[in-house]
Amino acid sequence: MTSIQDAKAPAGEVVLEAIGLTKHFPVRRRLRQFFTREQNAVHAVDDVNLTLRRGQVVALVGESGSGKSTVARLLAQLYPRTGGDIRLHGETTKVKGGSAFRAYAARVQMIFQDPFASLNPVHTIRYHLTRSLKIHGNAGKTDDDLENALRDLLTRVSLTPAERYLDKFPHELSGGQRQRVAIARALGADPEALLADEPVSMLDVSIRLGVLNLLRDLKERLNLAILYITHDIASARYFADQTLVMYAGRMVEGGDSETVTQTPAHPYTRLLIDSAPDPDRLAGDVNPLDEDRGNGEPPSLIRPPSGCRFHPRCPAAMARCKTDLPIRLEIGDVPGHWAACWLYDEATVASATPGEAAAK
Amino acid sequence: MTIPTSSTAQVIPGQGAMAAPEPAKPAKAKRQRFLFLKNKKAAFGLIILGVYVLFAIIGPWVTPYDPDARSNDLIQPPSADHWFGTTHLGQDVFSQVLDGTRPVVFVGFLAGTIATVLSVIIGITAGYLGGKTDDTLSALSNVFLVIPAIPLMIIITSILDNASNLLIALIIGLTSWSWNARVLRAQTLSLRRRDYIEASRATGEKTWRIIGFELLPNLTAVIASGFIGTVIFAVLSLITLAFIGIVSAAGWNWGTILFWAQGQQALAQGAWWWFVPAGLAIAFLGTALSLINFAIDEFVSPRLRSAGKTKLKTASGGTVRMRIGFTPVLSNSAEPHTHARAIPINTDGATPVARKVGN
Amino acid sequence: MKYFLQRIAFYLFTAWAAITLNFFIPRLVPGDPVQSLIAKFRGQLSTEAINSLYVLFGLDDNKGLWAQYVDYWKQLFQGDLGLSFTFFPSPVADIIGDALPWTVLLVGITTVISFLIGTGLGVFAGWRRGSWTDGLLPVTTFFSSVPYFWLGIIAIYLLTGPDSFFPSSGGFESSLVPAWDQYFIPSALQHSLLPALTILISSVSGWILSMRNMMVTVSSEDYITVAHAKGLSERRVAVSYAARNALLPNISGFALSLGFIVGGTLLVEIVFSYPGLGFILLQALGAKDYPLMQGIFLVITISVLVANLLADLAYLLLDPRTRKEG
Amino acid sequence: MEPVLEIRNLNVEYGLGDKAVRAVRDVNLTLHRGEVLGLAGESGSGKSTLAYGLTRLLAPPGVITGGEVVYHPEKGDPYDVLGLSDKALRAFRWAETAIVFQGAMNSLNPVHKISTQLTDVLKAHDPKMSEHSRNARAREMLKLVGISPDRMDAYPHQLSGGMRQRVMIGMALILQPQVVIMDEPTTALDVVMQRQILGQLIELRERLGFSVIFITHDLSLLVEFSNRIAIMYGGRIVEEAPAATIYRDALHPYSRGLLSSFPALRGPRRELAGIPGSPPDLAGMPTGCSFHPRCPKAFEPCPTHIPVLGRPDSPDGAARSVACWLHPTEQPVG
Amino acid sequence: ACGDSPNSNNANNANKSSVDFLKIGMPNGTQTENHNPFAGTSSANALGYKWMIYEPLTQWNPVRPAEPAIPWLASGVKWADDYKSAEVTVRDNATWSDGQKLTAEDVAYTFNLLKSNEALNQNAIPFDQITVAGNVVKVTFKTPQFVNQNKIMASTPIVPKHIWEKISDPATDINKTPVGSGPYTLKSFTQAGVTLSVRTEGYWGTVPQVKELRYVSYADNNAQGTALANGDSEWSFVFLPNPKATFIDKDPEHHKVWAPGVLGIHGLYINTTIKPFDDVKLRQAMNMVINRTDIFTQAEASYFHPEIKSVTGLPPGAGDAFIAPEYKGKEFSNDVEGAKALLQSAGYKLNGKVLSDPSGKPVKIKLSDPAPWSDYQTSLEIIKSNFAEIGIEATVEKPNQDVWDKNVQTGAFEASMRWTNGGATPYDIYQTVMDGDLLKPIGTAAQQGNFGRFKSPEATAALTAYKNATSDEARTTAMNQIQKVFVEQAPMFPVGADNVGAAYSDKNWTGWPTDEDPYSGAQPTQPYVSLIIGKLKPANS
Ligand SMILES: Nc1ncnc2c1ncn2[C@@H]1O[C@H](COP(=O)(O)OP(=O)(O)OP(=O)(O)O)[C@@H](O)[C@H]1O
Ligand SMILES: Nc1ncnc2c1ncn2[C@@H]1O[C@H](COP(=O)(O)OP(=O)(O)OP(=O)(O)O)[C@@H](O)[C@H]1O
Ligand SMILES: [Mg+2]
Ligand SMILES: [Mg+2]
Ligand code: NI
Repeated sequence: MTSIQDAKAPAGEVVLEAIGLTKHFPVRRRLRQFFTREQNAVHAVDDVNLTLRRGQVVALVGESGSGKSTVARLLAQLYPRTGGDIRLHGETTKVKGGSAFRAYAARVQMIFQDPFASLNPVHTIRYHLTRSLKIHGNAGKTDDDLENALRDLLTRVSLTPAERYLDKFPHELSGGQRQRVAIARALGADPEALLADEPVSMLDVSIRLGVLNLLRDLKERLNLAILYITHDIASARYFADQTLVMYAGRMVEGGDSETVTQTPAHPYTRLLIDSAPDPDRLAGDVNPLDEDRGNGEPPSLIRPPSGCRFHPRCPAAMARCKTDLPIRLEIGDVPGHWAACWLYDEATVASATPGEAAAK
Repeated sequence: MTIPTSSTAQVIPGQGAMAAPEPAKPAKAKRQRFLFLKNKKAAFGLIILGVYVLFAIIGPWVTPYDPDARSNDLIQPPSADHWFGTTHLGQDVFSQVLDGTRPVVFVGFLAGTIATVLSVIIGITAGYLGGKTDDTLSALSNVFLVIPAIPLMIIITSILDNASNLLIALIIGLTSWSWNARVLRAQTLSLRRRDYIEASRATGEKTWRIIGFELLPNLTAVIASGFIGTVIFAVLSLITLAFIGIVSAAGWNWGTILFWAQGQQALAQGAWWWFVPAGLAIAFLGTALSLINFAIDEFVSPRLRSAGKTKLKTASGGTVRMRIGFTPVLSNSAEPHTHARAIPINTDGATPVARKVGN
Repeated sequence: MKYFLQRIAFYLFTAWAAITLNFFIPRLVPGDPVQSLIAKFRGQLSTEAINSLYVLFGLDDNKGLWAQYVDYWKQLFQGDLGLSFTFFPSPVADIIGDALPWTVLLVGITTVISFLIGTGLGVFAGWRRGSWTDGLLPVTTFFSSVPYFWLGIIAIYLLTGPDSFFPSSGGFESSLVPAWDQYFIPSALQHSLLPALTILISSVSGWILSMRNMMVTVSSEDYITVAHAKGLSERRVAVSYAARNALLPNISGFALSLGFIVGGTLLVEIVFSYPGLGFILLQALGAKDYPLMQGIFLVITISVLVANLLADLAYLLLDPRTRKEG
Repeated sequence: MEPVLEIRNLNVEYGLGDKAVRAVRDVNLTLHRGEVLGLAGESGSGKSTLAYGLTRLLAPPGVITGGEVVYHPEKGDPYDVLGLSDKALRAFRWAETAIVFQGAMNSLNPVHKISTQLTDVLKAHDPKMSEHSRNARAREMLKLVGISPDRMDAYPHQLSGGMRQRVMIGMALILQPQVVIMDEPTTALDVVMQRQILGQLIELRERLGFSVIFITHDLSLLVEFSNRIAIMYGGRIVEEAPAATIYRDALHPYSRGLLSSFPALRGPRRELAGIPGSPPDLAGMPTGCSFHPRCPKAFEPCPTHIPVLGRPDSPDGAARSVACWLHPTEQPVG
Repeated sequence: ACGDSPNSNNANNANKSSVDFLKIGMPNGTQTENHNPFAGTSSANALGYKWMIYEPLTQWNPVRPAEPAIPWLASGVKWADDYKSAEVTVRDNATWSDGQKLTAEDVAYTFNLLKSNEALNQNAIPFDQITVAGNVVKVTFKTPQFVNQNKIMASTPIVPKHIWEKISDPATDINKTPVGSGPYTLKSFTQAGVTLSVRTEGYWGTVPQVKELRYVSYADNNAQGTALANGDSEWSFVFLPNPKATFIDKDPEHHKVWAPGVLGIHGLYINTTIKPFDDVKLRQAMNMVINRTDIFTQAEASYFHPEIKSVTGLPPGAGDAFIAPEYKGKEFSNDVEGAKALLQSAGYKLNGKVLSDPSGKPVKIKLSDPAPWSDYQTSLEIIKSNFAEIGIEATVEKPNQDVWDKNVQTGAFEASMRWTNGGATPYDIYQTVMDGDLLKPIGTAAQQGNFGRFKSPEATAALTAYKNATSDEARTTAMNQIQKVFVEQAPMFPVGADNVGAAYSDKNWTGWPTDEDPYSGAQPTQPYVSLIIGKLKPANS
């Protein structure tokens, strides 16, 4: 497929790297658990590896509550991590606050999930952007410098003419405009990496498209490394170079976007892709997914299933899936495409009963 | 196959020739600013308050008599000479009420300010920082909440020789912040996890700036109504203390008037004019402040603001009452139409409508 | 559980701090019980009595403040609140025991009634917003700003008299002995009417206002629209959906106001000569009666803390969301 | 096809007088028995307003300023919903037309159990029903939407978002209404959950035979699940046609813009054109066709004359309607 | 259980047409049960019913202090000339309410009780030997007790030995079931009030016709005033502002106020150590301009503190007998012109409205009293305007009561309205103001008196002489000397007298003391109440 070649951007320098990133949120104990010694925790993120490169977009998809936002917040150092490592240009970083945090924030910026919630309703756009510029010393020396920097920012996110937007309050802007202000604010820090958490989920398709194009443009012009978190798999295909799939706090599949979306390997990814709405599957010939496939609730993250976390819902589950945590396995169709699934371990498949393996 | 992507210019709305001309901006801002005054409650409250503040400032200079001056008109009912009558010493009650406005307003607002500042500092810090700081500050405000305010004030004022109004305001202010601090802490706790606070942290703002510039403005309504509540509380406290003869700084306030009136059993003597005006003055001041408080609530909370409007004017001048759950229907006639013609509905379903239906 | 232990530790700390402050602050005031007694009698008590009073009150040996503080805690742990000076030699515990029921009954019941009526009217006014009920607001606002002792005095003047049904003072007819019988109870009720009405009138409006505002806020919630959409009767929507939810924030306010019963209404009891704790507290304050003051403060402290705890619990019970584990 | 709900010249305003926002303008729309009618359009184009306006559920300051909503019961004569008395309207609501709102968390009262909220509909509409049969019915509904009936006594917060949304759907169907209106019922859910719920809904519709008005931004979803689609812009319906027809051959430039704005998951990556310009301000709507400032094909009647929704002179014109000067209409709809 | 209700007999009471009880009120706040007659804090003391249960040895009429005492439990009291010992003959027909006979042993026991318990000995009487011989008790004292004679004989409640010797700590015992020799016994104590019922047998005197006494303690003056006006109280001692309007007019036929003065006064104490008030001339001038009539009518409601007219500061009536010959008929005259002349002669200058002292400094004075004492406050307001007439600028301060008390005791005040001690002779008054033995340096608390730091050896000597004198002549000489110093030095400006009167209603009961027949004081808390109650008759009989 030619499109794959095209979508693949030249591998740039690694900006931000997560290695074995883990986050557990402690849970308040119940009364009757007081005498038992266990301490419960939400296993929001477990052992996540992720690499952001200059000029590349990495998409992170997965079901609700699978830990996508948590990964972004961990990368932005907004949460302390339970385990693992975050490397900025190869250096381990752990910052909590103060100037170290600001220095980190200057290089890694986050765009929050909800454009309606992430702008302070009492401040003007000018205030939001000025702060971002000033904190990171990008405001210049004089008022004129600042004014120019502001205009520059707004122009970059295509909010022109700038003066029309500068003195507005967030509620006076449309969702798409707000989203772009949020992006402008992140750009004000002149970062190397941008963590965009569902930046378009609230917007209608036409506005959504505008924002995505903007991000793509920024990536290309400013050589940004972007993490793009979304529910909308189609947009991941359209917009990201790499796509990673998360399920219940773990990465289950990764690879370049076209491959992951067109030839998904992991059963969960397949379920995801199959579930995505498809206008070509027209009403009337609706083919509701067979009841037994992927049905059931997402797993509890307090007591995640043993072995592969997807196994209770997996149509192709084998005995080993219940006990052993699957490791990353190369699929082999396209370089870099991997899945954490025993189906791709030949030894396992061979030892499984024929019936089980056939489901593949 | 190469897929061309749309150009930015093409898809970003609001650009170039496609952008609709903006409506004149300043007019809108102005409208916003005076919206507060458009609220009838606010306007009324502010007018009353204005009168009080005016008399707090000029009161002592415009009193018709020296409020202390004795005369031979002992216990006279209201007359043209003495609008509110006289006391057992022949003092002019009206002058005393006027003269007494200043300390009441002064103590009320100063104490309100002190308590508000304290509650803001303590409540917000506790709520935002959490952890040990929160525990310590919460314990502190709980201690102040637990100690009964009026007795505490009585005790503290009696330490002081001849407490001045300033001191009394200080004492009231210092002992009455805890309730607001609690409220603010709770509010801050709920605000602190808002995305825009997290976002400003992610931008790299310093903690004090987040508290001062991101959180605080969002708490204006809570702070304002806390302030007004404390002012009312402070006024009532001052009056109470003066009434039981604890606060006794030289000069008049409404509590002192009530104290004298009660000491002389004004009502039993039939001298209602001595006792009633000061109490009414307090009640009206409180009412004015409460009205402003409502208005602030409604003004700041968009929910209450739109929900606060319960009547709409139609173009033809009629009014429509808004009801939650039953949207008013205006028929094409100008007649306001808030409920439809009553049509009994049968259990088996269909009821023809008075209006002709069908093609 | 750790949470509960933390809460308890927190409450204990607060209690300790409050009690300690309550111990020291009154002692910073100049004068002592004997001087106050002399001054109180203004000539009726000869200055020669001073020495005998010091001996009587046991104030003749000068103990340091710190030693007194230690003694106080020792006593407290033995459940001994000491002897009152004003009512020497009555034990503080007895005095409080006599007065507390009156306050709790009068102010407590009134607070409950006020809350119930206020909430009811608030629900009504909030639900029928825009109708004539809006006219209630200015009136209630006015009454909430009236100093209640002022109202009480006017009520006494206007409503009591030789032939009036309302007695002007006291908790019950003085010739009666407290007992649960057909003479005493009506008399006690009759005596409590006027003070209760005074408190009611000036406190009910607070509840009306806050309940109304909550109703207005809740009325615009989506689930109310859904309830309407479901075709439920107006009554059911108003009561079971709107009022039930609007009540939650008021519950904790109510619980806390129960804690302020003792400290909050000193003047009503004074104005009506009601034999309650607030009145006694004021006497104790004037007389430098440290043991009595401390005893009453202790009651207040405990009741506020218990009310706090109740507020926590009430929330836990009424709001299923807080019952969530995890 | 037989209509169940006919919306005629419906007008809804927020506020009255000069500052009024006309959110729904002269909308004519017919819902037929048993069909799924999709409603799409830009944010703020008035979709929710239309849905709420049908049964007079708009929050203040919404006012219905004109039009009628004619309901055709299964038996009996049609009547105007907007003309019902309060009592009759209460009886009509939910029994004939049920609504599933966007946020399920906010739609369920947090302090009442699921069971209470399910059964009180029954209690209100059929007071004679025994408590036992009410509970049985509630259980049945939960089973129907795939929730185990032993969750009856759960509180809303104890359920996941998907479960709550399904409870709402179950509740909507409990009285077997003729019309179910769904306002973005799955926006907050992930695709797996979304498909599960919609699949169930379609299946139930086939079994029970009610009609659905389905509002969403997600065009792919709409195209896949609905029979007919109406596109709204600036408070008006600008186009209305069978789903497949719209998807393949939209006539209105706005519909086309919408359809070319979403990426496809399968098949070749196609060009995404988007729609230039920004959504109109409802308080100060452009004259003429409200889309004309953004319309690439605008020509001289557009800025001055409002196009009427009518049958286009295309071959399949009988089954569709559009409001655009590019497609002069033969006869106005309605 | 209604049958055994303690209130069941109340139902019968209500139906009775004639009233056989008396409602007595005092504005003394909450009471707790304590019938200990020695405790100043007891309810028995605050409401005064201790004197209905316990009795003194003699009755003394404070309205006519010079009259001889009336024998009561003692059939006779004989003082030695030097007043260092007394022989008390105990009445032989008195019994305790438990039936036991009252004997001289009981009297001796009571005195011994005071002697051995400093806490009970409120008048600090220096008892020495107490011996019993038959029905005679002989008491000796360490110092002459002329000035205290009535405190010993007429103000000491006699208690039964057989009961009290079993009480471990008489100071803190609440004496739950009081057994006394008086005409009444305790019926019930509740928070609302105390009820006494009359003794049916064994009382030595005439049994009063009032069958029941109902005491109520009101929260404050206002509540008491309202109760009086309503008829809820028939007898009380309370300050009534404008008693005509608030009380008498409510029932002009029956509501009466009677307020005879006694030997105890109120006046403006001047701190004589502060310049320029150490100047006698200035003080005299100030004393001359105080408008006592205004104070009497406006601050004291024309009755409460009877106006002092005599320049000696002795109240009219009670004090008349003691006024020195040279001051007989000399009265305060509110003489502004005279004061101005006096000041001028002493080197003061009045320019316009400002008086300057000889050194040229304007004369200013701070008057202070606690705010709650509204009659004092009113007095100060009046005094302030009086002083203004001679160019003295006065300011009124209202410190807290404790602060004020401390300031007065330590001498940290300029001028203050205060009371003096009272007694059977003017000695107590003058001692409080002038006794050099009580003089303390500024800064040290003078608890007993001489708050103005008045230093006068003559006065001190005269006071001592009076106290220790063994003959009436010596006493008269000393008293005249004391008065001379008081009038000439003006260490304090007397304003009004204490009164021992009452507000009462004779609707149900008549026979109250009046101006025409001032057979005793009328306060319901004083020892003479059993005397009054014995004279009350039903109004309609
Ligand atoms: N502060 C927190 N404390 C406890 N649990 C948390 C916290 N934040 C997130 N979680 C839990 O961690 C899990 C992952 O949450 P996260 O917000 O990262 O999911 P997500 O993939 O972003 O979901 P969505 O697509 O709905 O945004 C969820 O189960 C969530 O409940
Ligand atoms: N209370 C209100 N007051 C004034 N205008 C309102 C009010 N509520 C909604 N509107 C306006 O009415 C228009 C239609 O709103 P509506 O909610 O129906 O849009 P929608 O098509 O459902 O949009 P979305 O897709 O974002 O849900 C919007 O422009 C909105 O701004
Ligand atoms: Mg997320
Ligand atoms: Mg909507
Ligand atoms: Ni009508």
